[in-house]
Amino acid sequence: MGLVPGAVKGLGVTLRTMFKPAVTVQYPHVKEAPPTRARGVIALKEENCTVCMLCARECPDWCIYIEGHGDKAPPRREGGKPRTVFILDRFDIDYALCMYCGICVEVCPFDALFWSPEYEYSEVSIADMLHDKDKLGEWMATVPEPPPLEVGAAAKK
Amino acid sequence: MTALPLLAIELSYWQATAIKLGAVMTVIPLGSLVLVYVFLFKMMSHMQSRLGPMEAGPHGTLQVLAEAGKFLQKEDIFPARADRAVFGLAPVVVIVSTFMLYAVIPAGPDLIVEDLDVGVFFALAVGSISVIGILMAGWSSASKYSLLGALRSAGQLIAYELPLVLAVVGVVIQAGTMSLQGIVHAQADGEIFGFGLIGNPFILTQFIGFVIFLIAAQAELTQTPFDMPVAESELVAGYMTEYSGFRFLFFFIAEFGSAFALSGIAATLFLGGWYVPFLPDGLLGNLAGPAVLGAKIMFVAFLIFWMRFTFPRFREDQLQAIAWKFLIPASLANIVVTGILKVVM
Amino acid sequence: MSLTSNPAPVDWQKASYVAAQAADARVNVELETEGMILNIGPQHPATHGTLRVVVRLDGEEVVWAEPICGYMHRGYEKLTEVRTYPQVTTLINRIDWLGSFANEVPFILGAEQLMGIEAPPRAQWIRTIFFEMARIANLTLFLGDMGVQLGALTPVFYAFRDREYVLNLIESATGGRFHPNYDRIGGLKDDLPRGWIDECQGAMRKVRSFCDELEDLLMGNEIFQARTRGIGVIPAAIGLDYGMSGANIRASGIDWDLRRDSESPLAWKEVDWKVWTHPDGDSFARYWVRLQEVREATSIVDQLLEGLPAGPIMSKVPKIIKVPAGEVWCHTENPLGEMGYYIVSQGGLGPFRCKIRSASFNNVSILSWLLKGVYVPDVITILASLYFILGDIDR
Amino acid sequence: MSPADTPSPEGAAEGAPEKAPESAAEPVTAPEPETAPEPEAAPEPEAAPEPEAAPEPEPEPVDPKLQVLIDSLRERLGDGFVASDVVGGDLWVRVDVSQWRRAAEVAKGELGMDYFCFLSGIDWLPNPLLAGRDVWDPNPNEASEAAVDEPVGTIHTGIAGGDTRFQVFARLYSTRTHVGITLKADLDDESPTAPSLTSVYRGADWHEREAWEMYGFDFEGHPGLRHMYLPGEFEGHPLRKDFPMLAREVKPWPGLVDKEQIPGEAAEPDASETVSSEEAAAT
Repeated sequence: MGLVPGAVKGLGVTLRTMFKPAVTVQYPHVKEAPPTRARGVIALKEENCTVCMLCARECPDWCIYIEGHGDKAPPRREGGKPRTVFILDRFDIDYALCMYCGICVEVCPFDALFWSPEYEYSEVSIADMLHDKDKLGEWMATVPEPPPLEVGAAAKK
Repeated sequence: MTALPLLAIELSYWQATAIKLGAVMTVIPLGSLVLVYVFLFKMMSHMQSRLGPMEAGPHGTLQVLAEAGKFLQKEDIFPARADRAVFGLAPVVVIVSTFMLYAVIPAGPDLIVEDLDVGVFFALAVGSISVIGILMAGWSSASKYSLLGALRSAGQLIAYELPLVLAVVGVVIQAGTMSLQGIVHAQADGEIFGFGLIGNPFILTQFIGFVIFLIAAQAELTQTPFDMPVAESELVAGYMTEYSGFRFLFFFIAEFGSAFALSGIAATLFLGGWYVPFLPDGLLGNLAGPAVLGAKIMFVAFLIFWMRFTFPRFREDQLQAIAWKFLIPASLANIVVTGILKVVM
Repeated sequence: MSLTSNPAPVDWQKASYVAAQAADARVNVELETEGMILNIGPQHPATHGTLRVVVRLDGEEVVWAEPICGYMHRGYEKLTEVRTYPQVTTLINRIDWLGSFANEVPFILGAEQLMGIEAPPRAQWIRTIFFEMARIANLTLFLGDMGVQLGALTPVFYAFRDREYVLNLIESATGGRFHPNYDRIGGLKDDLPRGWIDECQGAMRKVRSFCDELEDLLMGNEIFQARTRGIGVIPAAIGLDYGMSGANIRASGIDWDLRRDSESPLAWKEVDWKVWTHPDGDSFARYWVRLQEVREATSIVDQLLEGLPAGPIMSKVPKIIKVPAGEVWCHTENPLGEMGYYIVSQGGLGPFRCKIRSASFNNVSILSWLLKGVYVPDVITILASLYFILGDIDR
Repeated sequence: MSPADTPSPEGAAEGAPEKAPESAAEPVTAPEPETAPEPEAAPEPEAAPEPEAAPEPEPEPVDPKLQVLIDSLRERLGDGFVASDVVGGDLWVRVDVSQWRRAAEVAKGELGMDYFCFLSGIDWLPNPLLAGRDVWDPNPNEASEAAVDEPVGTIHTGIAGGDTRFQVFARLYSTRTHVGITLKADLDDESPTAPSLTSVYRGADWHEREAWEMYGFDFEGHPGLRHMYLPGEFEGHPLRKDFPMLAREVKPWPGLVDKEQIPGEAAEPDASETVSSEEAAAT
C-alpha cells in the first residue's frame, strides 16, 4: 500500500497491536524462570574447598574473603605421614561488590563454586548482602544440571 | 420560576441552578477520570503491548483514585523566587475556563445547563481563557524551562484558536443557528437529498470541518503531535514544571476536563449530539440522551488519543506553519463551499 | 567520493539547510546579544547517560554549544594496567553496555594476535553470531529511542519488547544478559545449549517484524520525516576529519565497513551481506542506515546459524595466560562505530598499556561544530541521531 | 608452571634488536624497593646498540601498499623519519617530534589518510606496582623462573623503538585504501611537548585535551587545553605510571593468605604454608 500516507500506516500499526495479547508478565503473581546458565548467585560446595585462595586472588572486585587453618588428617595409607589439610573457617562473598563475572567459578581448580540462577535475594540493608559460608551452602540446592550442548558441539573436555 | 417539565415539579431558579451545578460538578471529575483510565492507562498500554495498571482494583480500575489521592497528599511547593499570588492563581484560571465549557453542552432534550442561543460562540470564547492561566503559570514560576514552555504554548493556542472557530462556522451555516440544542435538532430532522431516515449528522457533509476541528482540538489540548509546550525531552514539563500537589492536579483535571468537553462539542456539532434515530422523547429520551452522547464522546476521544500515542511531535515552526498555511485556508474554503451550497440547495 | 547511494538521492531542502548549517559565517555576523545559557544534562532524558551539553541560546536558536563529559569517567585505561587478561575482559564489556559482547571481541582478537594463536572455526562463527546479536540489541534500542526523543511514545515499547528475545538468548548461552563475559583468549567459555539455534531463528524473525513495524510506524510518518530530514547534516569530509565512524559516517555516503574492509578472523567473509550507505548525511539518513543494518544483521545471523561448523570451541591455551611482549592495534565494526584496542604487552600477566579507542568519543566531538545555528528541539534530534553511549565516551 | 614461554609466535619474532629478551615474572622474593625507582637517566646499555639506519631484516614481505607509504614518508620527512616497522601487516612510523605536524600533513595530503582514528600517549617507565607483572602470581613460593636480567626502571619501548619515557602516538587511516598508519614521536621527559594536530585534523582537539590531562603532554597551537574528564582543580596526571592507584592502597588485598600455624605444634618452617605476606603487601 504505497500510496497510503505514512501517518495512516502508523495508526494501523498501533491499532493492530492493541488487539494483540500483551507480552508483559505480572511479576509477583507470575514468575519467569531464568535460563539454567543464568548467573544469579554463587553457591559454595564446602567439602571441595581446600582454601587455595585462587578465587579470592583472581576476583577483580576483591569481594571474596577467606580464612582457613591447617589441620592434621589421618594418613591415606596406614603408617603414612599424617596429611596436612586445610579447613575453611570463613568464606564470605560480598554481593554488594560482586559484578557476577564468573572468574572465581571458572578458576576454582577443585570445582567448589557453582552458578545458580537464583535472583531473589535482595536485602533491605546492604550489610546483609555479605553471604557467609552456610548461606552459600544453602544455594547449592538450587544449582541446576548444566544444559545438554547443541548438536555439533565437541564433547565436554 | 423555571419549570422543569421533566420532573413536573416547580423549582425556583436557584434550586434549578444548584441541581445543574451539582450535575456538572460530578460529570467533570468523573468524565476526566474515566477518560484518564480508559485511554491513558488501558488503551495506551494495550497499544504498546503491555497490560497497564492491574494491581489497584479489578483490572486496575481504582488506580485513577490512587493517582488523585497521591496528588492531593503531595506537598504544595512554591519556588523561592516565584511570584506567590500569581503562581497560586494560575491553575484556578485554567480550570475555570474548562468548567465553563460544560455550560452549553446538551446531554438530552431538556438536559442542558443554559441553552444560550450563542452557545457555540460562548464555548469557544471561554475556551481561550486558559491561555492567560498558562502564561501566568509560566511567568510566575521564575524558571527558564517554564518561561520557554509558557511562551510556546501561548503562541500555539492562539494559532489554533482560529481554525477551531472557522471549522465550527461551516456547521453553524448549515444548521442556521448557533445554539447547540438547535444544531442537534437541525441534525436530527435534516435530510440529505430527500433521504431523511438517519437525519443529517454534519460529519457527512462537513467532513473537512470535522477533520480540522479534531486537529485544532488536539492542538488546544497540547497533545502530541502538538505538545511542544510540554515537550518532555527538551523542556522537562513546560509551564507545569514547578507545580506540585493539588495545583498540579488542577492542571491535570483541566487538561482531561477540556479533552472531555471538546470531544463533547465535537460529538454535538458533527455526530448529532444526544440524538439517535427513533429516540423516544420525554423522560426516556432524557435518560437515554446522556448515554448516547457518552458513547459518541468516547469515539471522538478515541480518535484524539489514538493520534496522541502514535505520532512524534512537530517542531515549533512546523506547528505554526500548519496552522497558518494549511488549516486556516482549508477551513475558509470549507466555509465558502458550505455557503454556496446553502444558498443553492 | 564514491557515493554508492542505494535509494534515489532525495534533494530534500538539503541545499537550503546545508547553507544554514555552514554556521561559521552566520554566527559571527550576529551581534553579541547576551543569550540564555541552558544546560542540557547531565541528568536529561535525551542523553544516553550523563552527558552535559552547555548551550547558549539566542531565542530558540543555539549560538554556541559545548558537550562536557567526565561524569561517567571510571579510568579504564588505568585499571587495565593492574589487571590480568581474564579480568580485563570482564572490565571492558562495560564500556558500551548495550552491545557488550562486541567490546570483548577486539581485545581478545588483539591478545590472540599477540600470542599467535587462533580460535577454532566454530568459536569464530559463534563469536560472529554473538557480535551481530549485540549489534541488534544495541541498535533496536536506538530505533525505539529515536521515536521517544521526537515525542512518539509507542516505538520504544516495541523496541524493548522485541529486544528482550535477543537478550534472553544471550543469557541462555552465556549466563549474563548485558555482560556476557563469554569470550576467552583462544575461544569461548562453553558451547551453545541444546535448542538454541532454532530459538535464535525465531528471535530473528521477531526482530525483522519489529523493523517492518517501525518502518510503518515511525520512518514512513510525515511528521518524523519533517523533523529529521535536513537536520544535522554532516558532510563526509568533516565527519572523517572528526574521526566519525559506523552508521554516522555511512549515512554521509562513505562506503566503509570494517567487517568487510579489514581482514578479521571472524566469519563475515563466509556470509554474503551488504553495506548500507545513504547520501544525505542528515538525521533521517542515520536512522535509515541503522534500520537497514539491523535487518542485515538478522540475515547474517540466519546464514551463520545454517553454516555453523562442528568442532571444539576452545583451542589449546595454557591455564595461566601470559601474552608475549609486543604491540598490536586491533579494531572491529562495533554497533556504535569503529572500536579498537592498542594493546602494549611486556610479557606480564596483564597489559602494560591498553589504549581503548571507542566510537562515541569521536562521534560526539563533532557536536560543537554541528549544533551551531540549530533550534533547541533539533538539538535533541541531533543528539538522538548521533547515538552515543556515555560509557563509550568517558571510559 | 611452564617457564616463561619464549616469544616464539611469528608476530613478535621479528629481529627488531632493540627489544631485550623478555622474561615473565619479577623476582618475587626480592622485596620491592619502596624508594623512588632508580633514575632511568643511566640505563645500562641495551643488549645491542640500536642500528640507526641499518635496514632491519624484514621477516615478512612488506606488502607494496605499506612500502609506498614508507618511501614517500621517508622522502618527505628526510631525517625526521627515524624508524619504521611492519608487524602483523600493520605499519608503525616513528618521526622526530619537530616533524610531527609535518608528518600528519603529509599523511592527510599525499597519502590520503582522511580518517583521524585517535591520538594518545604512552609512559614507558615500568612500575612494579602497576606493570601487571606480579599483579597476581600463581605460585608465590616458586622463585626459580623469575630470572629477570634487567633491574626495575629500565625503559624498553615497543615497536619502532624510541628511548625516552614519554611517547605520543596517533593512528591515521584511509577509508578508501583501507590502510592505517601509527605515527609515533618521542617527547623529552621533563616537559613533554608536541605540535598540535588540530590544524590538520579537527578530531585531534578532544584527543589532545585528553592526552594533556592524562599524561601532561603540552600541545602548542591547541585552541584550548582544558580538562576533558577530571574536575577542574585535579592535580597530577593519572595515566602516568608513577601516579598511585589509590583504590589499591586503601583496601587490604583479600588474597592475603593468613593461614595460622597448625595449632599446638612447633611451627616448623614449612615453606608451602606461610605465604610471604610482603609479596602480598606489594600489590
